Amino acid sequence: MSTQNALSLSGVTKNFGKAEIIRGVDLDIRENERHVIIGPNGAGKSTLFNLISGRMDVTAGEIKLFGNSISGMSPHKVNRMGLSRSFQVTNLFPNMTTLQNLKCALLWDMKHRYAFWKLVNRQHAVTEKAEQLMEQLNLVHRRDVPAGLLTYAEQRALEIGTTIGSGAKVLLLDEPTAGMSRTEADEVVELIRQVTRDCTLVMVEHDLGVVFNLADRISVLVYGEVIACDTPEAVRANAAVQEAYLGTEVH
Amino acid sequence: MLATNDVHAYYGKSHVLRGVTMNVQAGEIVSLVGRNGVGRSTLCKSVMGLVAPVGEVRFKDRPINGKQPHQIAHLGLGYVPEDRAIFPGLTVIENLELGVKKRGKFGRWTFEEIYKWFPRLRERATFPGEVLSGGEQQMLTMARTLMGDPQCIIVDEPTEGLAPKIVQEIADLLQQIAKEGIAVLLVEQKLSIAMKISNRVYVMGEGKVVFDGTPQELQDNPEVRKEWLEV
Amino acid sequence: MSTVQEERLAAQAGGGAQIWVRQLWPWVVAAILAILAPTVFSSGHDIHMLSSMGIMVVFALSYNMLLGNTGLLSFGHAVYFGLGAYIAMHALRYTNDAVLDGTGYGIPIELIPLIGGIAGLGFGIIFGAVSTRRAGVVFAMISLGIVGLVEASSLAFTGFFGGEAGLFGDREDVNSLFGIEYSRSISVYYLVVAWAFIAAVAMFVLRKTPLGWMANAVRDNPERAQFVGYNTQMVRFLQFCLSAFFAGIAGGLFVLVEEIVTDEAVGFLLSGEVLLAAYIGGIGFFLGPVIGAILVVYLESNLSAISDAWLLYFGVLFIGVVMFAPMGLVGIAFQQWMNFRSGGWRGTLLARGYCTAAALVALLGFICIVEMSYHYLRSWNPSQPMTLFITDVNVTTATPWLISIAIFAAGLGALLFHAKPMLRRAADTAGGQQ
Amino acid sequence: MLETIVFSLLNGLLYGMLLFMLSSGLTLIFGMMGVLNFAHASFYMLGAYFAYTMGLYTGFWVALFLAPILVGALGALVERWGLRHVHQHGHVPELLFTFGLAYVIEELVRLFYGTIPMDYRMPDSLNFPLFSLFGTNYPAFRVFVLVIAVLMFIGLFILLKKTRAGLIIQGSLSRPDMVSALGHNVPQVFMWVFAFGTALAALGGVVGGIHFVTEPGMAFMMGPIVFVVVVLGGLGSIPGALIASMIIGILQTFVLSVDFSIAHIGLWFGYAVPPDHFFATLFYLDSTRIAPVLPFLILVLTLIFRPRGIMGKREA
Repeated sequence: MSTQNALSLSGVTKNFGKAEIIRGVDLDIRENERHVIIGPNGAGKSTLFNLISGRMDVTAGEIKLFGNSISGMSPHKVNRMGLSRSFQVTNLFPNMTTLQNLKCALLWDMKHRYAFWKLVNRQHAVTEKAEQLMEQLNLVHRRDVPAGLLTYAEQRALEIGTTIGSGAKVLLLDEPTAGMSRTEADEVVELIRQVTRDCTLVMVEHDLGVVFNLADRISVLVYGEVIACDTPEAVRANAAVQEAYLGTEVH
Repeated sequence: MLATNDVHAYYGKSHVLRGVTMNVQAGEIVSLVGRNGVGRSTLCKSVMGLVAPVGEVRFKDRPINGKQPHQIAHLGLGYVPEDRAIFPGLTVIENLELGVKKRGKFGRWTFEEIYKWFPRLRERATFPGEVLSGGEQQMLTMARTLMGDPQCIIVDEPTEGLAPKIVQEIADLLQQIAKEGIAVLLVEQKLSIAMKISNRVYVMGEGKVVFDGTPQELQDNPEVRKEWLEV
Repeated sequence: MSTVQEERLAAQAGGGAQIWVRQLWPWVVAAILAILAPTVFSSGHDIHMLSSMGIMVVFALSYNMLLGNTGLLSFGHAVYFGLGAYIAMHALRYTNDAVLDGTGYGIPIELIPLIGGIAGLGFGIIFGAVSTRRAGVVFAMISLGIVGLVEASSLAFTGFFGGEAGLFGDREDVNSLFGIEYSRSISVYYLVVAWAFIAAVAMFVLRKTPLGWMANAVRDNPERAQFVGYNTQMVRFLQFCLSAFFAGIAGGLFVLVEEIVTDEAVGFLLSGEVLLAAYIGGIGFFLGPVIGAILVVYLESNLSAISDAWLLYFGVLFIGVVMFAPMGLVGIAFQQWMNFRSGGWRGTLLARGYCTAAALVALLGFICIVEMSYHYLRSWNPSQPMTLFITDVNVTTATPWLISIAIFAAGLGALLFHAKPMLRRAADTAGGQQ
Repeated sequence: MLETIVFSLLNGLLYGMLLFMLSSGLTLIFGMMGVLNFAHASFYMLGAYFAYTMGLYTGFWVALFLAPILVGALGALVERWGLRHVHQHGHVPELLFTFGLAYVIEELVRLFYGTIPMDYRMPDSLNFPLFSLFGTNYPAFRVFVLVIAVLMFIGLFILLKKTRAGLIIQGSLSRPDMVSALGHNVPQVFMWVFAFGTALAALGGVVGGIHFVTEPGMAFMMGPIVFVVVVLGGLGSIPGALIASMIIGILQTFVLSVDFSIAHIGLWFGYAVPPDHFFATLFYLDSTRIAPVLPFLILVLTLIFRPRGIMGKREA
């Protein structure tokens, strides 16, 4: 595993009016690692994702992707630099079919861009790759169903598919198992494990079972600050984490 | 006091609630716990009429599904939403005033009484809502709902993103409110708080209630905790 | 929505040749209809109407590239039509002068619409750059501002716009690529048809390109579109420019058909008209704006001769579509067709017929009331009998009013309180049996 | 010169006040319901026509009160049976609905009154010169219009800031869902605001119909300019609408009354633009011809550079 930093945050701060949501986060995420951010609700995990992916502007601090600053960049530019994200609330093109959703995710990366002189359906490479993805996601039988009509778990899988489809080297997944039972969640985790074999994964997760199972390293975000960042075993043993996060759970 | 029977709800095309049955009695705190995205907030909104529910919702033994939110509020149901929803441009007094349902018609909660319970709000009375801190905004939202003299309040994640000290204050407040004979339906992420102050707990999963019982019973049931809650 | 359907149909069809047949037959039918239309509608007035329809079809389709495909509501699309028309008119006049002086060849008449298109594209780039930075209501208001700006300027800059009288040109003193004489309106009609086909096919194909897909994506979920790498502003801007190009082509055709262009061509009214046409037809379907455009031009040129109240009917029709059928006329037809195919009509045929009949009765009553009102309030001598459908009535007496109101009330009452509940019950029982 | 300036200022103030009467109602409706009501100026027109018709029977003073009430009631009906129904489909159909409504109202006015202007005049009791400036009389009616507009502004301000109804309206501007969860009937509040807004427009019409001309094109004349005012002032902001009305009113009056072109600037520096210059038409363009362009230019520039307007809190 290389030790180059895929993503590095230094002194990242975000205020909403007077409220400080992110209070100076420093975080280095190595290339090809699976990094999970945990923390209680309202700790600012989703906000942190919004800052990294360019959906919101940072108040202070800097975010670097493979050494290049991306703070203040618009989402599509961040995406083109190799970072892609999923959303906590399913965020697809509801009127398009599964296949069409995946094709949309592939178009930019496969250099079709704003072309208006060629037909999408003639780009067999795109279709092929979308079919492959669909197989990986286990959605082949739902090929021509509009995304809005898929079941919740299928939508979540498609959401992950669109995220990896854009050829990103760094993936941000925001609670991919939210609202699922353990069995469903396990399937999704297996899917994530498969599709993130050669890229960097940053994930927000609530389900600690999933977290300890999947993560190379874990960061604990509490009240807008990273209070610990270490291997699962070390985090489990960390007294401050026990106190601030795990300590609030039932023993 | 408040009861739902096989309630379903949809957001657009996705089926969020898949048959929820639960009830809350006067003077007790009942917590809804479960992972993110299982539909706890949607349940609150369905009860309040902000999302159209399918199934039966009863309040004080009268069906209220299909009624408008303001009609439900007038029956004595109060709602403290997750995002707090204070009116940013209005002052604290004006925010509280909007909690009163009819001009000058106060019930158990007058301005004086509210200030006694929430001394911080007295200090901030003429400040616009948007400059309050997160904890103060949460207090204001709860106070504003109390101004409407509800017999039952639905509190959605009141401690989200707040410092531990304020979380404790809010937990104490909820207990005091319940002592006043008000039914409290609490959505809470922090299991320890929910376990400490609730009389009963519902665990939700996949849009349904998958466990109901006292905090002690949940404590003694590791399978449910493992399958539907964290750790 | 329709893209999904088309995809699915294509998927069902299977083999390559079959797909082509399935995709091509509507175009062939349309071409045959367009070519044969002048044999049925052969008067000068009719041919002019058919030409106007062709122009409006192109214009409405170009409008729907914005509203239907990209979700941009514009109140000023006539700007690109009109400015295209003015530039095309200047090109026509230049050609007229060149031919009359014998100094040159000028621009072949067949290519003048293209000049209009390029002009539309140019102005699309200019105005699109400022307006497509935003979507939604802000975009709508900017489009409103731009059309106001251009319409007001058209009266200020008389040199270019020709003031209130407008600009004239003629299609006699021109050259043709194919040596065709365009002084006859029938030849111009076929030129319009040819251009309309080229433009329509181009716009249809555009929907299936990466840009067309992403336009839909940006309409449905701009945020997700950004997170798959697309600049939403750029997508909107490109769609806008292309749409302005086709609007300009329509403007160029307009110049050839009318041989005059005035400030109305860049104004609010025409902008509103194309919006009405596209929306009434149905913005979710490629065919929608085509049907809408044909309907609007037909009503405009024929209903206006029959009834003074045609604009009122038009407005009421529009409000009706907005309130009760947001998917437009083609949308309703498509919905019913799908319903019919999936067997949804079984057992409800009678109730459906009843609903339609009740609605028609109400419509009849409504028309009677409106027509009598117009006669009563607008004619010099209201007591003079007026012809209402088949009978002559005197609107200064109470009887025809009472009868009309009774027809209207009976139709509406039957529809709302009897036919619709009946249809719902019938649908429920039919659905229950399945 | 001073005379021109003073009179332009007075007339601009008057025009601005009339604009304010129209735009205050629209900005309330827009700010609260997010509806860009295309038919707003049509209600202004209805105010003028209703007042004219009633005035024939009751005299001007009664019509001054009755016409706005009647139009307001009509507005309530439109909201209750039209807009509310369309609301669930989203903003675009709402916009289209009011667009169609404007169409239909204009046609109905043509149907009932014809296309020629009405003989709608000021009452005799206001038809006298109030004072004279530079030897020119200033009519009492214009001052009366100013007074009405000022009273309206004060009334609106008190209503919004000092009453409970105003509190509910302000709350609904930001969080209608929460206002309803607190027990206030928000759909009904919307209806009242819509009715109230249209009544204000009608009041503008009652006096505007006299000041300008009462004819079926009057709504179309005013419609776009009202949008300009609302956008420039900032959505939902009454003080913003007032300031924007004044700016537009005075600016347009000035441009109309001053004979000026860009070529004049050159003359100040001793340079005369040659008439055969490529941009000569632009340089010699009379300011009176620019006047109609101005509001739209302001609209576009505002939306591009400051979509919040002067006083608005949020973007359109």
